[in-house]
Parts: sequence; C-alpha cells; structure tokens
Amino acid sequence: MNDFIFFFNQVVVNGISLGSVYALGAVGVTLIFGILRFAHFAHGDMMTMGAYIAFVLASLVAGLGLTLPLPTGFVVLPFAMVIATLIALGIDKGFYAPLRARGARPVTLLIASIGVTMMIQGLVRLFGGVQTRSFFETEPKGLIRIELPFEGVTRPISFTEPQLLLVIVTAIAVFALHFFLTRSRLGKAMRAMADNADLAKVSGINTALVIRVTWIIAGSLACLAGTMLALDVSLQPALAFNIVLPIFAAAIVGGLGQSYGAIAGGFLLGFAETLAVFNWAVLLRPFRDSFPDWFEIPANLALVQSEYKLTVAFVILVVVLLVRPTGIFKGASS
Amino acid sequence: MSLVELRDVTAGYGGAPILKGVNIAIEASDIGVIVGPNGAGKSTTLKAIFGLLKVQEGHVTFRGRDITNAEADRLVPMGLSFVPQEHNVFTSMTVHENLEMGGFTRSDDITGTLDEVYGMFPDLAAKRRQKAGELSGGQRQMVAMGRALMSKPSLLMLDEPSAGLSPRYMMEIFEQVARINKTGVGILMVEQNARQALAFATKGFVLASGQNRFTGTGQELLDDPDVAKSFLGG
Amino acid sequence: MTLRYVVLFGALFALIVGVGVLMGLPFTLRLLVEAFAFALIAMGLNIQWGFGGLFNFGVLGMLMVGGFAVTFMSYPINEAFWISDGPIMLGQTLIAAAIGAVLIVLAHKAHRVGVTGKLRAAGIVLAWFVAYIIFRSQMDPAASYILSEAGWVGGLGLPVILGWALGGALAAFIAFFVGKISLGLRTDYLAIATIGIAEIVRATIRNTEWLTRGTLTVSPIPWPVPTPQAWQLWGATTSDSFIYARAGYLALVVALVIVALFLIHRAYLSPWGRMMRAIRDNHIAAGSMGKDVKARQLEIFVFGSVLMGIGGAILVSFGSIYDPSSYQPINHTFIVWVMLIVGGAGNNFGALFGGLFIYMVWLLSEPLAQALFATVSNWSVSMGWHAIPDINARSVQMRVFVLGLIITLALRYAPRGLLPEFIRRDQ
Amino acid sequence: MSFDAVIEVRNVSKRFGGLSAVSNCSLEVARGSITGLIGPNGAGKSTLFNMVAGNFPPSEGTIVFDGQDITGLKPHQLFGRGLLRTFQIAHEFSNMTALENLMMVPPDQPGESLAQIWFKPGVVAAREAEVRQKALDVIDFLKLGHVKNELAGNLSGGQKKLLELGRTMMVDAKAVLLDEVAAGVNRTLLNDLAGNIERMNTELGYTFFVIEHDMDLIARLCDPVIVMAQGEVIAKGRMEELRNNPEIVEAYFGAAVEVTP
Repeated sequence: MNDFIFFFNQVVVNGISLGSVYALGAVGVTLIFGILRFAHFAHGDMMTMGAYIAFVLASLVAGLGLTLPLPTGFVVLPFAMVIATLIALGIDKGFYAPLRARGARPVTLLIASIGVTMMIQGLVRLFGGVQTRSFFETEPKGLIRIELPFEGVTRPISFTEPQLLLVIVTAIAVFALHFFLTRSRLGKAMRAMADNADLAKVSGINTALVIRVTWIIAGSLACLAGTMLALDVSLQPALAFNIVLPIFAAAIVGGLGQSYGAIAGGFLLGFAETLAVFNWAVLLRPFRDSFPDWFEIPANLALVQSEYKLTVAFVILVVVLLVRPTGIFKGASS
Repeated sequence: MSLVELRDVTAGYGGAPILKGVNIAIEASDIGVIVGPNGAGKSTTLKAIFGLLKVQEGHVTFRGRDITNAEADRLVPMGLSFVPQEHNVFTSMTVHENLEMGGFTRSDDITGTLDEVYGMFPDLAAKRRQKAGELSGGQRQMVAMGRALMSKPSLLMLDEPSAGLSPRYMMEIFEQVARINKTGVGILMVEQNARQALAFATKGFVLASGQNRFTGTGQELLDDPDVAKSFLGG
Repeated sequence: MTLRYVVLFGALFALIVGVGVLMGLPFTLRLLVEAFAFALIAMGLNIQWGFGGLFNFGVLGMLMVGGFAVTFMSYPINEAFWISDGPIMLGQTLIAAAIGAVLIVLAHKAHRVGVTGKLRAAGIVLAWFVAYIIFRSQMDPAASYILSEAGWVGGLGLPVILGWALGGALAAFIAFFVGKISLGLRTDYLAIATIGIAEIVRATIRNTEWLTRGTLTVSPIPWPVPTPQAWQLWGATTSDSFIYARAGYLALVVALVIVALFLIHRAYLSPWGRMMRAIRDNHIAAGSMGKDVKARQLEIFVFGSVLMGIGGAILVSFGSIYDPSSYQPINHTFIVWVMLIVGGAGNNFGALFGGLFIYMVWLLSEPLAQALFATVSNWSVSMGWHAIPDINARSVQMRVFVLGLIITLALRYAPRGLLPEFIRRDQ
Repeated sequence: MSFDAVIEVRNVSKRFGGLSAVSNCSLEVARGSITGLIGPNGAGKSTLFNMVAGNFPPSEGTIVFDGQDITGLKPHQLFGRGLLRTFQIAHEFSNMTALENLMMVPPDQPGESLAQIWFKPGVVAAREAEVRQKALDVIDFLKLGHVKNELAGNLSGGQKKLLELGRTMMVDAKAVLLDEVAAGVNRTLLNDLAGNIERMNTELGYTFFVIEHDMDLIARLCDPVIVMAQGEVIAKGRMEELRNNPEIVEAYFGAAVEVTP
C-alpha cells in the first residue's frame, strides 16, 4: 500500500501539476494560432516574464511586512496578470501588428516571435539576474499531508500548497474559458474568427478587437502558468523556455487551434512524462514474495532515464505528427 | 438616390486591376444580377462594394454616402450584408451560433429576427443545435443566407448562391431571394446559372473582362440575341 | 546593386580593420575564424531556407553532431577502453539494435502477409517497444561498464580534417532521417518538429557519457594546423605563436568557405538552383512539371546540413573543447537565423555577409556592453547609489536583447535582407 | 475512335468524406483530338481532372494513359510519361522570370544534378544552351518576347495562362490537360491562346483535354465535347448537337425558373 501511495505522490500529483502548467500554456499557444495563424514561439518567455512580474510584486508586498494566509506570489497574481497582459498587447502592437498589416506570411511572424523571445530573455536576465530565486525565501512553502486511516499505511499522501493552488486555478481558468468561449458574445466572436476569419470579418465582427482579446487571454494565462510553475519549482530565467517545446507539443497533439484539445494534450504529455520516468520496480516490490526465487526485481525499471524526461514530449509529438498530423482533435490548418 | 451605386470603379488585389471602370446601380426594390464568363470580375464587384479588396479608382456609395474602401465592420451596421460563395458558414459552430454571429453588430434583441429566419428556413429550425459543418450544401447555403439576414440588412449581396446545388435547392434559394426582396431588401447577386437568374432579375449586368458589356432588365438581356450568343451558350 | 555589395563588404572590411587596431590581432583572428565558421553554417541554412523554403529550427543539433564527430575522430585513443570488454559489449549492443531494427522493419511490412489496419499499427508499436527493450538491455550494462572501467570510449586519433568530413557526413545522415520524417509537414509544424529533434539530439549527446563524456567535457581537441604550443616549440614568442597559429587556422577555414561558396553559388546559378527555386515558389506546379519534390527537398535539407555539421566541427576544433552543455538554442540556432534574415535569404553572399557581420556584432557587443554597464555603475556609485550587481553576467544578456531587436527590425524594415535575392535576367 | 484513346477513364468514382463528387464515370480522349469537358459548377469536372492529373487517387476505378494503368501515380510520374496539365488559376513560379519558368521544365537536365554541375560543367552548359534556345522559341511562338525577363508573378492573368501553355510545349507531351484556360483572359489574348492551342494540335500533334466554361472557346476548339452533371457523364457529341439537345440544355444551362419578382 505504501508503494501505491508513493506512486500516487510521484506520478499522479506530479502529472497533474505538470499537466496543468502545460495545459495553461498550450491554451494560449493554441488561441493565438487559431486567431492569428502563426506559432507564437515567444509564449514560453511570456510565461517567464509573468513569473518575474509576480516576483517583483511579491517582493514589494513582502517589504510591507504583511502576513497573508496564502503565498504572497499567489496573492499578487491578478495584478501581475494585468501588467503581463498590457505588455503582451504592446508586443503585438510593436512587433506583430505591423507585419500583419503588410500581409506577411505566418512564417515571418514565427521568425519575429523568435526575435521577441530573445528580447524578453535578454531583458529578464538583465533586470532579474541569472540566478535561481524562490518565492519562498521569506515564508514557508506549505506542505499538505493526508494520512490514510488504514492499517500498515505509514506513508501519507503529500503535495505542496502551490500544487494544490495550481490545480484549483487551472480548473477555474479552464471553466472560465469554456464559459467565455461558449456563452459570451465576444467568446463566440473569437471562435468564429478562429473558424473562418474572412467570414467573421464579413459578419461585421471587429477583428482588431478579437485580436486584442486574444492577447489579453493568452497574456494573462501565460502569466498565470509561469507564476504557478515558479511557485511549484523555482524561479529562473530559463523557467519556461525549457518547457515551451512540450507546450507546443501539447498544443499540436491536441490539434492546433483547439482549446479543449490543448488542455487534453497538456495533461496527456504531463502524465506521459511522469509515467515514463517513474521507476516501475517500486510497484513490483510488494509482490516480491510471489515471484520465483530466480527472478530478481531490477533496481530501475523506468521506461526512460530521467535525463530524457523532456524528450518524451517530442517523441510523442513526432509520432503524432506522423500518424495524425492534425492532432488528436482535428486541428486548424493555415 | 440609389441604394447602392458603383461609379467607374477600378479595383484589384494589387498588380493589374480586375475591374476596369464598372458602373452598377441598384434600388431597394431591385433584384440585381451580375452575369458573365469566368474571370469577368463578377465576384470582385461584390467584394469591392464590401471593402474586401482595394478600390483604386471610382466611388461606391450607399444611400448617397461614400463607402469606398470602408471596412466590413462599419458596413454591416449600415445595412449591407454579404454571402460569400465558399466557406460561408462557421463549420465548427452550431446553426444557432452561426445566426448569432450574423447579428453580432446589433445591440438590440435579436430573438425576433432569429424567429423570422427560422420561419423562413424551417429546415434550419430543426437543426439549430447541429454543427454547420455537418449540413448538406443546400442547408449550408440557407445558414449562410440566414446569417446574412440577421443583421437586418437593406442590401443583401449573394455570390453565386446556387453554386454546386441541386436544381431543387437552387429553385428554393431563388424563391427565398425573391421573397426577401419583397420585404424591401435590395438584392445584388452574382450567378453562373444566368438564364434562371436573369429570368427573375429586375436589373441585369453582363460583365466581361472587368467591364460592363450589357445592362438592362433581366428580360431585355434574355431577349437580346447578342447576350444570348456570347454568354448564355446559344 | 553592385554598389551595394561593394559598400557593404567594404564596410565589413573596415570594421574588421578597426577591430584589429582596437582589440589586437589575436582577438581579431579568433573572431574571424569563428565568424567564418558561422558564415559557413549560415550558408547551409540559406540552402535550406533561402533556396528550398525549408524551415529548420534544429541548427543546434547539426552543430552538436559535427562537434561530436570531430571529437570522436581526432581525440587520442583511450587504451583503457580498447583493452576492456567495452568493444565487445558495444558490439553486442549493435547486434541488439540490428535485431530491433529488423523487428521494426518486419512489423512495417506486415501488410504484405495480409496484416493491415489497426492490427498492423499495433504490431508496429509493439515492435518498437520490444526493440527498445532489447536495445536498452544491452546498452545500459555496456554504458555503466565502460563508465566504470575506462571512463569513456575516447577518440580514434585520426586527422582533424577527417573529423570535419565525418561531421558533415554524420549531419547528413541525421538530416536524411529528420527530413524523411518531417519534410512533408507544414512550415510551423516543421519548425517545432526540427527543434524537437534537435533537443532530442542535445539530450542524447549530453547524457551518453560513455561516448561523449557528457557534461565532463572533452579537451584538448587537436588542431588541423600547428597550435600555439607547436609554434612556441619552434621558437616563436608566446604572443607571436598565437598569431601564427590562429592565422593558419583562419587561412584553412577561409579556404574552405571560399571553396564551399564557389560550389554552392555555381549550383545555385545552374538548372539545379532554378529547379529548387521553382519548388520553393510552387511545389504543386513543380510536381506537375515532373520534378520529384519530396526527393529534391530531402536533397537540399541534407546538403544544407552537411555545411552545418562541418561548421560545428570547425568551431569545436578551434575552441579545442567539446562541451555538450554549452549548446543553447540562442547561440546556435536563433543567431544563425538572424544572420540569414539580416544578410538576405536566398543570396549566398547575403548569408556570408550576415554570418560575418552578425557574429562580429555578437562578439563585440559583450565588451561594449560591459564597458557601458561599468560606466553606468560607476556613475551610480558616484551619485551615492548602489553599484549594479553582477555586471558581467547581466551585461552579456544585453546582446541577446539586441539580437532580438535586430531581427524584428530587419523583418519590418528590410524583410528581404541587406543583400536581397537577385533576379536572373537573360541577356 | 475509341480504339486509339490516349486517356481512358474507367468507372471512376471519388468521394470526399460522405460527399460523392464523381460517381462511376467513364470517358475517353482520342489521340489527336481536342476533347472538351463541360458541365455546371459542382458537376465534378475538376475532381475528375485532378484524378487524371494525379493530384489525388480515385476512390474506385482505373485511369489508363497511353495503354498503361496510371491510377494513383503522382503528377511528377505522369509528367515523365507525357501527361501534362495547366491550372485554372495559373500556377506560375512567381519569383522567377518568364524565361526561367519555361527553362525549368525539361526533365533530366544534367544541370539538375550537383555532381554534373561540379564535375562536368561542359555537359551542363551545352544542354543549358539547348534548353534556352528551346525556351526562346516557345516565347516567340507565344509572342511573349517583350516580357521574357519579367517576373512571372508580375505578368497579367492572360500572360500567365500563355506561360502555362508554353510550359507544356517545352517537352514532347502526349496529352495536355487544360483547366479553364479562358478564365481571366481578355478576348484578344483569348484569340491568341485558342490559335496557339489549335496550332499545337494541328502542327505539333498535341492531344488536349479541356475543361472550359467559355462556350465560344469550346465551340471553336473542341470536338467532341463531354457533358458532366452531378458527378456523372450525361452526354458526348459535337457542340452543335449538344446545343440542340433540350435535355442537355436544361441540365447545363438550366430551364428558366418561373419566379415572379
């Protein structure tokens, strides 16, 4: 039983946390692709930037000496999301909108987003320094342990407070997005434009407004995802750049342009990664008495070594692209 | 004052112009039909009115107001509506949502208009929760027309509404168009099936190579042996 | 138009002379060697993107492969490995891999014996899984044995030039499979797929310690020309020895770049280039005009990758150290894109110019930014405020920002680059 | 004439998803003929054309070209057998000059192999001179001499169409599929185009299979004419005969609809 709790803590908790971050990022990527028809490569760094904004705000609040029931980094999130959104709108106006106005091909916008990636990376390191930081330098990181009332169970189910918050806000964000897209006028206009931009225009939908809304949602979700990731692990300049590829993989696996596909893709990849590096020998040990004597359980039965954790996402991506290029849910084509 | 008027419009996608000085005028009571061989600039004319490509010379007016190169999100509230030939429904959205998108620019209650449209196309009322992409070609065309009517237009422009439809649906669409016209909506449409279209047009425009070739009432054009010889296949 | 070439390359020459005067000859020679290596890499990307319209975000992978090839080829032989059981175990691993490969091929051919559809797909998945298990069962013990007995495999002790050639060949080999898998994809998917494959290559090279020493790094890697130490043995002073050695290296690299440029440009001006541009412009029409679009795109992808592999090998030999951890997308993929976009995609001289110019900007901006930051910091202190912390670490990030700004500005104001692709008119 | 058919379409069907675009079509194109294919929009003409041209395979049935089964072959393979096509919307290579557009066509040019370029420049140059001369001849034939150095993307619609036709003249084609050559071409240029097609047919022996909406052009060039409607072949004959057949006229041109405005 203890071994199964170990499995739960290792795989389920980590899979959900990682999947949530991937899902939040992939939704932003997929929305931008749906509306603007280009792969916004700078999305990962918008996440990092959001986390740094939250960090600065949290430091300011901590400087006031307030004690809060929740992690300070979490409390300041709404303000950080507003700032990140404004920056996202500025980036679009400064770098992407002029190219769109010229009728540039999507690939030109993709290259431009590389430029934006580099600018954000440069600025984050310039102002934030290159060292790893923690949101929990001045306050403890809450750990939640649930002891199970069974006999012989000594190991508790455990996860951290940021992980719990991450799952909660992801659920809220996903539901909010769902209601926005299916119920609100603007949300429907967004879906309409993602479906058929020309017809949306013909219907009198203000496409410039829809583009702005897209950046507002994508920017705030990026800030949310980045901050939650930084709360869960730690804050460093390469925070999200390292996971931008799994995020793209999640968006593509889910079908580019499909919001629900992106969420599914995010969780799929999150679990695939944690399952792939999990040492399955742990689950065999309780049964060691029932195996014949000559059978020795190997010390490590992980499918891939943990160094290759990130490559799991790419292998899945490549296989999906080969077998079903439109993604598991049918994706939009450009 | 005409409902919509094109004066010497020259337009194209950059590079060589496709329309070279086209003149068209439609009253609110008219069913105007543009016919002509492929590449004559028929669809381009509609797109030029709707600001979907650049008018290089000439003017487009709507009820006397200059709307040359105005954006669609300004034109729809003014009372213009356009049904493109292809890709004219939101395939991933339900029939109902498609219609809602047609009424996007309106700030008043759209339920009345929704009921009218469903009354006009009873087929759609039964399929209102179905995705538009799952419908047949004829039903899609109805969704497209219904969407265009949701903005309560005073000018409805249709680009080859009968393209790819079986004769039954074609007749139905034409009858609906005539009925819509009777409610005081001016019609301007492009048609490949020139004979049927001209038969019920009050104004016909034959374009060729981006220029007006013949203009007259539908019947005049049908009776004109020159028109018949060149464009109606004898 | 000719004037533009003269002015730009003239300005570049003036810049080099200026750097030489200010920064000294050894630094300038080092800069030029690396700049020419990057120019070669940019020319490779130009073949792929400029001629063929193929988006490759995996430049880094090709550079790493090239670097590995020259390390393996030219590093001295590790006796401890060859006298151990390592070679035998690796041989067994190879056999295991071959068995796995046969299984996979058989599973793919199952439709010949009537197994089709989902059953065949399941068979293929199973075959891959079994092949992977078989391979790992031999690979893992071999890897840990070699690590404990010999440290790592070591090199072959062969001439460096052969290592460069192997770098090109190995990059071509990998590009062939990458291309087979991904060239049918749309541009944006291709971008993600190539970067994904490059990351797999990076993770593999970093973690196969028995073969590459991973994060422990390999050095010193020999040079193809006499090293400073060799010149010192022959009696040159320390400072002179660096100049002689680097000048020798530079001469070799420049000669290589000139030969490559000549061959590539000749190909570009010939029917081959015409065909490739046609495929880039409109692959549907090119297909209906009898051109084998898929095969040709694969050809161009492999051709470009060869130059990247060689370029990566040159950089590693010159630095004399192979450090798999030092490879970063910004320094090894994105910068090459900046070079090509700024220089002019589709123009070989544009790629050459962009490669040289952007690398110089990249390298020179480091001391410039440091000087700038030091000044600001001193001023801050003199005003009674704090000094800027970690000036060196922060200031180098300035150049990443500048590079990003350059590429976005270029896309906006000179989308065809400083030396745009030219139109070939018949006389 | 069926004993010498260049193209034979046998019981071909094509479905996209649930929609049947072409159902059980059979037709033949005789050697040396200019065969027309007409029908209302959505009749399945383009789908049929694309299957013959190898753009996608039929769901059922076979396509035979010059006595050999070509079902499912790719366009570049069909090109090698002498079956060429033009496109309704001209597919020019827009960033290349008109002359280059023609010169890229001939197959197996030695200059398309890197090894030959680098090691046998003489062979490459000799062949290139021949190809250039051939392209210049075609340019003259089409009276495009004044735009030979213009980028193809900057040509007018009609000139692009001529260029497409010219590309088919760069090789010895057994049959050429013309997809709406008249679309977007003005009358004067259309006359040139039709004249060129006639000359290619009579002087050079080309077989043409033509989709067209322009009835004048069909009447002038094509014999026989095949009529498709709703995915099926409904008639075949000379244009005059078809025009006098009330059933055909109704299916294609449509009967006047009795709608009172």
